[in-house]
Amino acid sequence: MTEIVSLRPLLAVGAGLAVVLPILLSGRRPALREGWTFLAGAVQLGAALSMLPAALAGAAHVSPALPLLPGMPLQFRADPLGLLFLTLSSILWLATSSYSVGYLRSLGLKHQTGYFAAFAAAVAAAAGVALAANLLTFLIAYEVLTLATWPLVVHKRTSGVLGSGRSYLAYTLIAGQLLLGAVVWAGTLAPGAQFTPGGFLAGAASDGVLRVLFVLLLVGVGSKAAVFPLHGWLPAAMVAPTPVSALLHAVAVVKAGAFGVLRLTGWVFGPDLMHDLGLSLPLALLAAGTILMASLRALGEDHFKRRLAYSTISQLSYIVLGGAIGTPLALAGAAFHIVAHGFLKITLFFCAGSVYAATGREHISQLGGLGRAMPFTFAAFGVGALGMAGVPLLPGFISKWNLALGALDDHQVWVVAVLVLSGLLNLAYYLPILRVAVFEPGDRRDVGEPSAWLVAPPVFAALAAIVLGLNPDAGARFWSLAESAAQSVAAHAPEFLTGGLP
Amino acid sequence: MRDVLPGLLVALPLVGAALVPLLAALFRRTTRAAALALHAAIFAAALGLFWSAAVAGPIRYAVGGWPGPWGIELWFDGLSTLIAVLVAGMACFASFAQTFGPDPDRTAPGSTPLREGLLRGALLLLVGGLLGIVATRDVFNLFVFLEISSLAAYTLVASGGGRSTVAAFRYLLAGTAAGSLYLFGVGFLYALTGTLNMDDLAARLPSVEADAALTVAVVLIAVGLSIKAALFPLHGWLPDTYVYTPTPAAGFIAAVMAKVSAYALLRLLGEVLAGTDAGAVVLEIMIWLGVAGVVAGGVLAVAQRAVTRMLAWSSISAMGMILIGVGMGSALAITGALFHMAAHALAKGCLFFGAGGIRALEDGDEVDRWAGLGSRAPWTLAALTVAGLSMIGIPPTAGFFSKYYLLSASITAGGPAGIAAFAAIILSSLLATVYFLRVLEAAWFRAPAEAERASSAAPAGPVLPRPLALPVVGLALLIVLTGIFARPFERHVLPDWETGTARIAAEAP
Amino acid sequence: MTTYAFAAVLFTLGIAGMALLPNLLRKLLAMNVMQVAVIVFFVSLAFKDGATVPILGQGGDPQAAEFMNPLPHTLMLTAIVVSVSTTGLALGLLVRIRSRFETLNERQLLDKLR
Amino acid sequence: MGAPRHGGTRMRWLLGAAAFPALFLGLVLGMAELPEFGDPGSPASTHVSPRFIEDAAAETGAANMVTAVLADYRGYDTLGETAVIFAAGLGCLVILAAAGGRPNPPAPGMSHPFGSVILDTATRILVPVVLLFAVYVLIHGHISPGGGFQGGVLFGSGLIMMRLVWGPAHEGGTHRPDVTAFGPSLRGSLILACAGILGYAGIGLAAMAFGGEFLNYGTLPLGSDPAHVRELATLGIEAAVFLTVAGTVGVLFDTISIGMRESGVPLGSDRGPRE
Repeated sequence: MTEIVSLRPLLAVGAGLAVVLPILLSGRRPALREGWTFLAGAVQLGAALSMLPAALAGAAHVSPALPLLPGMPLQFRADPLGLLFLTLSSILWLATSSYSVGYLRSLGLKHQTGYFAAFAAAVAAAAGVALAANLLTFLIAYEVLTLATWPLVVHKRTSGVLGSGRSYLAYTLIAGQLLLGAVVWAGTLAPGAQFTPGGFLAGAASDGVLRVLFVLLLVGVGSKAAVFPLHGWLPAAMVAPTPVSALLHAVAVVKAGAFGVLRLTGWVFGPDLMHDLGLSLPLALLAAGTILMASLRALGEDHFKRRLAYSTISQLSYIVLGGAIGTPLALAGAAFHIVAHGFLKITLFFCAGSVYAATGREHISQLGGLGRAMPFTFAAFGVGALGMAGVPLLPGFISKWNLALGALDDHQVWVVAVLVLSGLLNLAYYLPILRVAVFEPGDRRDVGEPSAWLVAPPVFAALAAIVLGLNPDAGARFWSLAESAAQSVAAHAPEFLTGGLP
Repeated sequence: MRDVLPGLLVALPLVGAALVPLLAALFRRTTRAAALALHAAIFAAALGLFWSAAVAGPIRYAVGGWPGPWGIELWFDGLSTLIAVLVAGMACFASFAQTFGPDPDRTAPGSTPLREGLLRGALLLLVGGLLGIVATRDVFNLFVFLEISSLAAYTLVASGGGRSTVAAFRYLLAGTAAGSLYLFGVGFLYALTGTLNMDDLAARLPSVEADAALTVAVVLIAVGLSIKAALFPLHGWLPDTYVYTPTPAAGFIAAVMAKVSAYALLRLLGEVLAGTDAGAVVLEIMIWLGVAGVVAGGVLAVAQRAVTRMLAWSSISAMGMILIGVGMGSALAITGALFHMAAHALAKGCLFFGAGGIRALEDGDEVDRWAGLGSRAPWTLAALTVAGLSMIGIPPTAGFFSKYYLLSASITAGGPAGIAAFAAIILSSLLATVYFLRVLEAAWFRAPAEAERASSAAPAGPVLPRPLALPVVGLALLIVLTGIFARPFERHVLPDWETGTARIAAEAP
Repeated sequence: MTTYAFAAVLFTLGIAGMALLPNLLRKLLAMNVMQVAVIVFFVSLAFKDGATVPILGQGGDPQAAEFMNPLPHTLMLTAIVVSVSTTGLALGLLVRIRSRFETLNERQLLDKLR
Repeated sequence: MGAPRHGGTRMRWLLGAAAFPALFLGLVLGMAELPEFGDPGSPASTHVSPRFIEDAAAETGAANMVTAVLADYRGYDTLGETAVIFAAGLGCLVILAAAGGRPNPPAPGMSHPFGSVILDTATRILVPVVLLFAVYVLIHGHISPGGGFQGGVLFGSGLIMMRLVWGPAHEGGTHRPDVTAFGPSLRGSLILACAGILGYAGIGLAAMAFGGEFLNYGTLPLGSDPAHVRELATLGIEAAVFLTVAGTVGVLFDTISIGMRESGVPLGSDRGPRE
């Protein structure tokens, strides 16, 4: 892969960081303050799109390396997978920001300045995770992401909320320290620890050492991805304001964890080494278990946002599953699922937030009648729900289809069964929400659509999802990115191209 | 410049230590400007030496014109000048903070120009003692300057009155025992080799055949300096001393004092005595004691309710980490140890200035007193947050990088000691997470209790007076800059160290 | 050897006293004993059979064997001064502690500090 | 204060019973391998020290080799040593005396009645002799045992003698007309001590100004014979040490006596002749 040294990756990562201070300083002028956010989002998106053609042509924009540690610089590289995540997060950041404006104002929440500043820092950190060229840079961005989201999670500042924040930090920071240890270890075994398609650790140490290292790294990134049994913090973190939950799930934290798992399996160890070490199957089983377990938990959950949270746990394990299988199609499906889940889940959260902002209701059983009072919101919700379940013509179908094909390439028939079963479970816990909202009677006096700030984002996200479902390569060319990321990994493992494994 | 700066670096603090009290006694006016100018000059000299040693190689300086081993030599390589810059730089902040009035213990005598001058003189003396230790190439001269720094430190500790005098006395007993043990060890070395010069010692020690005597010498020196460096389990003096010392001095003492002793340990055990069998064994033991200190310090820090006492225990943990690096002795480990000295000095200085000031102004030291400070003084608290994150080891603060080096060194070293060190460092980060985030959470996200708010004299506005706020914010900036831009510094510190040890290894038969 | 051992006895007694005696003033005195031990040790290193004090008489060409080793004496002059200074400061501290807490007994002191 | 350490007393004795014999044994075992006491062939006697014995007079002009090493070869140590003394004085001032910070009363001279006739007379006779002897010890340090430290301590003890008999110059920062004093006030003592350090370091810095290393007296423009120049400079730094030591002894005595008076702790057997 040819490398183009340029400042664009730095621009993409730095845009969010650069506006943190201006946001803090313009706290008394909300319009200016939000202006900074949109400016940074636009800059980030522009930088991401400007790097697209090169990435699809097999080249990559690389930032100048800042030497931090011997052989391990701070460096950003815009490879296809990173660009996929970066583009997604900047689009969704813009959507979330406009939604946040409406949400915070309509609920009159306090600490709005700190909220927007932390939001910008969190998205910048997510961009850093996306473009990290090596494990050290990844780790740095990862830790910054943890800390930047903490104020967002505990935004309400009550003691219960602070307790949830503590549990969030306990999971993510402890995992971060394990990740630190693992990164040091990997850096000692393979100097530089630079993400390489197909992995860089093969032959660097004995099998036993590599297995231990894999477990450490997996715990490090998996806790953010909420892989069972490290998922405990995610439902607890639902105490955050809804736009924050949307950010955590669709853009930044959980998604960064899932992205990290993909990086780990495809770019640190590589499918080859994973198979040789016998790690693929256990990881796939773990992911499948998480998918089913979380779906079952979602069925029994009446709290609207917590049901969405369990859904996220379940959906993100598709990505882990794809990384574990490691065939090109599975990887492409997993990478595309980052995008698909991003658009769909943010739609769902926006809808949940709009309901709360308009009515103050948080539980599914209270939704009766709202479907007719808030037609746009619930139409968008319907799109998201069906997409999650993998209904064709929506993006969730594309990722799951490719995952299934990839699994069959690897002769893992059981995966298809898991996918089908989970799709059914998805329908089982999403459709009742629609049923309650549309068909059950309820008190809908004085209830209507909230302000346009709150309606436009979910509708936009739902429309985008439909477009992506019809043409996954539309706009930001997400499918091409996912495919070329998967091909780059596969290019280093030739036997997978044919799909044949012993 | 290379002919003048070494002399100035050691002479200026002593001149200042006499000049500032003299001015105060003669004119009975504040001596702030004079003291600040002196500290700035010392810092400039240290920086100049650092730069000069980096560009043109280490400097050997024969005080009085008498070359070693007859006279006393000073030695400025990347290592010693780095520590000198650290000490002199922290002293600038401490001198600025000395303008801060209230002592933590209300029984302390009030401030007058004369008393202020005396305290500023004591700080200059402390700096002079520490710089003398850093610069010297003579084992007895090291003892003399160790005692200067100790006496000046006892003075600063006791200046809080009340409880601080008891803490100072206990510190004095421990410090004097440490000095005497060290001096006894020097006596053994002198009896065996007839020399006090470090280079000469390193050259003559390999031909010494008295193993038992040499072992006694190494152990005495190691134990003596380990007491000063607060190596577990010889740390008993540290918590009370750090807690009861008045804030400006505490920021300085907690930041650099134990570290200079760790530097002396590194010089003597890692370089001069490295060729002896006993030295190797002692270094190995030091790793294990460091591991124990890292864990014990962290656990006890979690158990504290008062913020400054928590910081004191976390210092014991940090010193354990530094001594792990000293004990391992590889290039990576030494880098980690040096880096951690710098990172921890900056962070601990920042935190003690901040926590001490808050303790004095809020009239209490418990974590609860910090509730709501974040909205009252966001900038100060942001700075303290950076320092806390550096203590935990969150990138991109300096503390992350030092931990990275030490972890890397542990992995490379391997063996039971390496694995134990690796695990202990990770564990200490987790413990630090627990005890620092507790404070940060209170400061940022908890509202003060209503009763507190009613009694609080200043509900809005800065929490810290400017003499403390400026060092706190300045140090926080330095923590981040050090983390990101330390590679160039490390690049010339290490080669000096490696050629130094290689030279000594080559001279051994 | 006997003189060396004498230093060892003094040093052990001194450091034991510092650790075990209950009264801070006694601890201080024990500390002095410990410091004297080191001084005794160094000065005994300077001794040379058949040599005299290291002060040059009238003229002549001094030979190393004729005079005691002056270096340890010099060092110990410094050590004595250090010891005196430390003791002076410690006494000052004790006066202060005594006036504030009205006791120098370590146990009672710790009780009051609690 | 932290956790109480009471329960540990017995434990401490037990630990001590094990640790201190071990320390003693270790020391003795190590000492057994040292060169024999008085061995003229020991490293200490043959390696570095011969130069101090054989060349000191020619190189530094001092017949007293201890003085040569102290003030010249290892003059930097001695500067540090002077700083240690100064630090003790500074410490006692901070801890005990600088509370009031009010100006000390001017010494009223010898116009008031003294403690008793015998004491008064003895002191009147002794003090001048002691002070004079102090100066002699200072100046003669080159060729006989003596020097700045010894002279300074003698001078300081002369001052203490006067304080003991004629009362302190200073009581808790307040002027008491019924108490008489002679000699420098506390502030004067401090100024003396500071001046000594400045003088010492000043000579060292002057050497640097003339192109030598710090404390390299040989470069001072005091004559053509380097040994003689060094001898003169050595006298200068001995005088500086003398000032610091005398001043600090005064500071230590005054501050500790102030502290004792304030605290009500008996100063010796009684509280002085005037009370």
